[in-house]
Amino acid sequence: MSAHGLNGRSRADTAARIAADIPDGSYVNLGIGAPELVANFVPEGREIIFHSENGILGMGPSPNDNEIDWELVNAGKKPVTLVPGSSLFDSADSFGMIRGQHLDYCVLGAFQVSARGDLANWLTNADDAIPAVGGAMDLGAGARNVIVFTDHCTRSGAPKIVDSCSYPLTTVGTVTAVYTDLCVIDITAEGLVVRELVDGVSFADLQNVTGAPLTLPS
Amino acid sequence: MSAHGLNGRSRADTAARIAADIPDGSYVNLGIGAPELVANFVPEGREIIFHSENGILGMGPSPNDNEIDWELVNAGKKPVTLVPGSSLFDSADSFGMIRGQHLDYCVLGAFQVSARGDLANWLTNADDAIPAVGGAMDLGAGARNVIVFTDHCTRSGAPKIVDSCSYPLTTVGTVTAVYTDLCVIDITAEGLVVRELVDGVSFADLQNVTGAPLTLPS
Amino acid sequence: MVDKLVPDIAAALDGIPDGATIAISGFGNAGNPTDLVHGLIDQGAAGLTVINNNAGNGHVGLAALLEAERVAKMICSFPRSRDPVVFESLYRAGKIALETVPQGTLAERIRIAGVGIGGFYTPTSVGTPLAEGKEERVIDGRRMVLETPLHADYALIKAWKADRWGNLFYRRAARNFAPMMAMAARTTIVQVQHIVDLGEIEPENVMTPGIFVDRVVHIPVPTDENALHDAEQAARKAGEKQ
Amino acid sequence: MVDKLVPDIAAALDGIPDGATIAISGFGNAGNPTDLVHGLIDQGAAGLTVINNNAGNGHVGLAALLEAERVAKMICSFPRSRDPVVFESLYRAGKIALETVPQGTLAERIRIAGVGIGGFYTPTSVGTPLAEGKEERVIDGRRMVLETPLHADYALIKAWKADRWGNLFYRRAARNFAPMMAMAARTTIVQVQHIVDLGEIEPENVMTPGIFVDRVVHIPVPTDENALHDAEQAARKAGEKQ
Repeated sequence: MSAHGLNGRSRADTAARIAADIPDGSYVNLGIGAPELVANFVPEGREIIFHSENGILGMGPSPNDNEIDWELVNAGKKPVTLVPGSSLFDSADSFGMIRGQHLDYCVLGAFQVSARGDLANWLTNADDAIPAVGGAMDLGAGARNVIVFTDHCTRSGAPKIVDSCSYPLTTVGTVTAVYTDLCVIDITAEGLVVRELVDGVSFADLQNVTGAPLTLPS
Repeated sequence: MSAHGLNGRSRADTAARIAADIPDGSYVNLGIGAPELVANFVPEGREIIFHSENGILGMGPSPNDNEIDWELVNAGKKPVTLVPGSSLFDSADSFGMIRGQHLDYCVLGAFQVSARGDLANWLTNADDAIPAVGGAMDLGAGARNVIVFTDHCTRSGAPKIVDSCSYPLTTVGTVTAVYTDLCVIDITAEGLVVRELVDGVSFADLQNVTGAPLTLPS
Repeated sequence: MVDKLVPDIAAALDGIPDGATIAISGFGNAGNPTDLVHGLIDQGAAGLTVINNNAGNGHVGLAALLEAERVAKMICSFPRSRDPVVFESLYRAGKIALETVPQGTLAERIRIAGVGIGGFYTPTSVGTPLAEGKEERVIDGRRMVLETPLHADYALIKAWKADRWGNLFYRRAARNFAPMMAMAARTTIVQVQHIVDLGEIEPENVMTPGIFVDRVVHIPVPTDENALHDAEQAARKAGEKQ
Repeated sequence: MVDKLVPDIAAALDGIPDGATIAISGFGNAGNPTDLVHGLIDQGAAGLTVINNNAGNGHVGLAALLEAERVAKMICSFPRSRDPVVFESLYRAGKIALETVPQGTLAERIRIAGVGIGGFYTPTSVGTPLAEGKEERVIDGRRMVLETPLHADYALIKAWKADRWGNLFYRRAARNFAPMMAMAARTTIVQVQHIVDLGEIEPENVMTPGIFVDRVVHIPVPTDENALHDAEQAARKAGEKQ
């Protein structure tokens, strides 16, 4: 049980839920951290092609210890492998793929997401925070579908889905869906639409721990 | 003897004169037509790397008839060869080399060149002229040294080196030197400076067939 | 499973509507997807805007598409060739529009359409008729004009090797405009001489990653446009003599 | 004869003045020219502006250059790492300036410096603190900001193979920023694991054509920055225990 007091699913289950929604043949970038879990849950029979913004398409799982190649790392600088059919390219081409809207999905973490799809995930308001953005703004602005994978609330129980982000923005209005331990929410022109609730959580429960108005699909 | 009535050198000799001025190790693009002759006169011992704007660096001479490969052509769409050390790339990268001022020299033909280094070499003023520019504007704007290789006068004897071009411009103020059947002229901040005259042609002769004021080096 | 191979040219060109913008790669014979272009004549789409470095040669390939009056507008750097009769006569008859773009600007305009950039400033064409009407500014002391992206609905390109993911390898000077066109087009259609297994093109040597490719058709022996042109000219001359 | 090989690191780095802007390639260990960076500490230039995706890790490589207080300004996308202590303490002490640039914008700003483009419009960073002060316009319905070229006086890069003309081949994910940095720098300096004969890198597979390269130094066994970091950390811990 988390700070919100509700009985949510595990991160692994949320990752699996995201993976279930990504169609066969998609080109997908997974952000560093929890989003990387999604790769572990690609349903049988689907071919998903993973992109890493440092210049890899067709990224495979982590290598065995005796197969580590430090010239083959992912965006988190950890060693990875290649699958047959992979390609390698420079950073300008890699971000060309991103900015040019060729990626079907990116999955990113979030500090906050707003009701209109603004994302804040790179910088806190702490006085001594050092601005480090990496590829987050490019991914958030460029992928066709920007999925946020996050706990529904912060560790102290504050909502992460809010009317308006209080943290500095990463992108404006580009998030398409949010997958949390409690629900799946689509961000539409009409606002936040709850597509799914996890078992045992009611709409009222969810609204209670969410900082912006929710609706159910019409 | 040409329309200007003076005893100039042959195109081959002008090409050789240009080649003599291109230092060892230069990256050079030769325009279609007469400029291509320059490649035949690289002095012994110099390694000049020829660029073709359709995506070749390290272009070699024409192939023998039995070695023609129509996937390996130059900017004039004629079959060429590669020398050891050559590289191949796409048109964006190729024109990146040009626009980014990485080429040491380009050699272009001209309808007209002005005293301030404007070049007109792509379009006449004929009513039915079809505008076809190819890579001329990119080369003229991008190469570090833009050499014009031209007959000193038109077939009808009109000067091609003029105060101001009457034909539509290719580039503004970028020509660095002009090599003709009669002379070598540097285009400087002070105007047209005659670096060399061919044997038997006087400065007065040259001024007589030139449409802009000439000076001698100070 | 990702499988971009289609059985034949008709399947490769399926759905191209009238009025589409088609980017066609190639520079001379190198990288020229002549079989797809001929297929497009059979396919029937008309009122097309075509992006190519040139505007056809003789009466074959792109020139044949033009001659069939399927093209409303050409965007190219050099609408001239050894034998430019088809384009020139259409142009002089007012039957085709022309946008002339410097070759490097053409390549970069296509590239930025593919990489999501909205415009760029370039020194090329400054002070010339091709800069007329374009926004100009001085950057680091150099006059520059603003150029805009050149998107395409379809790209028709030719490659040497492809796998089922659509990864491409081009031979020799066949690359030219193809990588940018593959990025800039909503649907990229490739004719390829060799279909290879996944992984057979070394990852480092993939020139166009499959993400930019939609349909691949295997044409092991592509039409040689130069040879076809020569044969066509010989036949024409023989006809004149009779 | 074109021969870009130089005998050693000192020759490779000769002439780098105080105040120079240095682009350093690499992403994690991949393509990281650690030996050149260590050489730059020995070489002595100070007051540098460094362009790199990150801002150093631990006390080795770029972090060591920072720790030697040779760098006045970092331009990077992500000044954080497993062990960011050096950059963070300098930054918090006001001893180093920082320009944070989104990673794709960083790559493209370096690229356009190399290809003679004066600026480009991108949707990345619109509406965020990193767009503050930047010209904004709406292009095809999308908000975009203007980004400028990022030139360098020197680039330090690492490649797998090079020939005497400076043609380069990078292995696996080592390519990252290197091709753009090689284009954007006035002088490009490469440490390379294998020197090969002209023509040994297939012309199609050359990733950085030699025209962009000035000096090549053969470092057959490059410093492994991860291993060095781990060893350095172990030694530090052992020291603390004594």
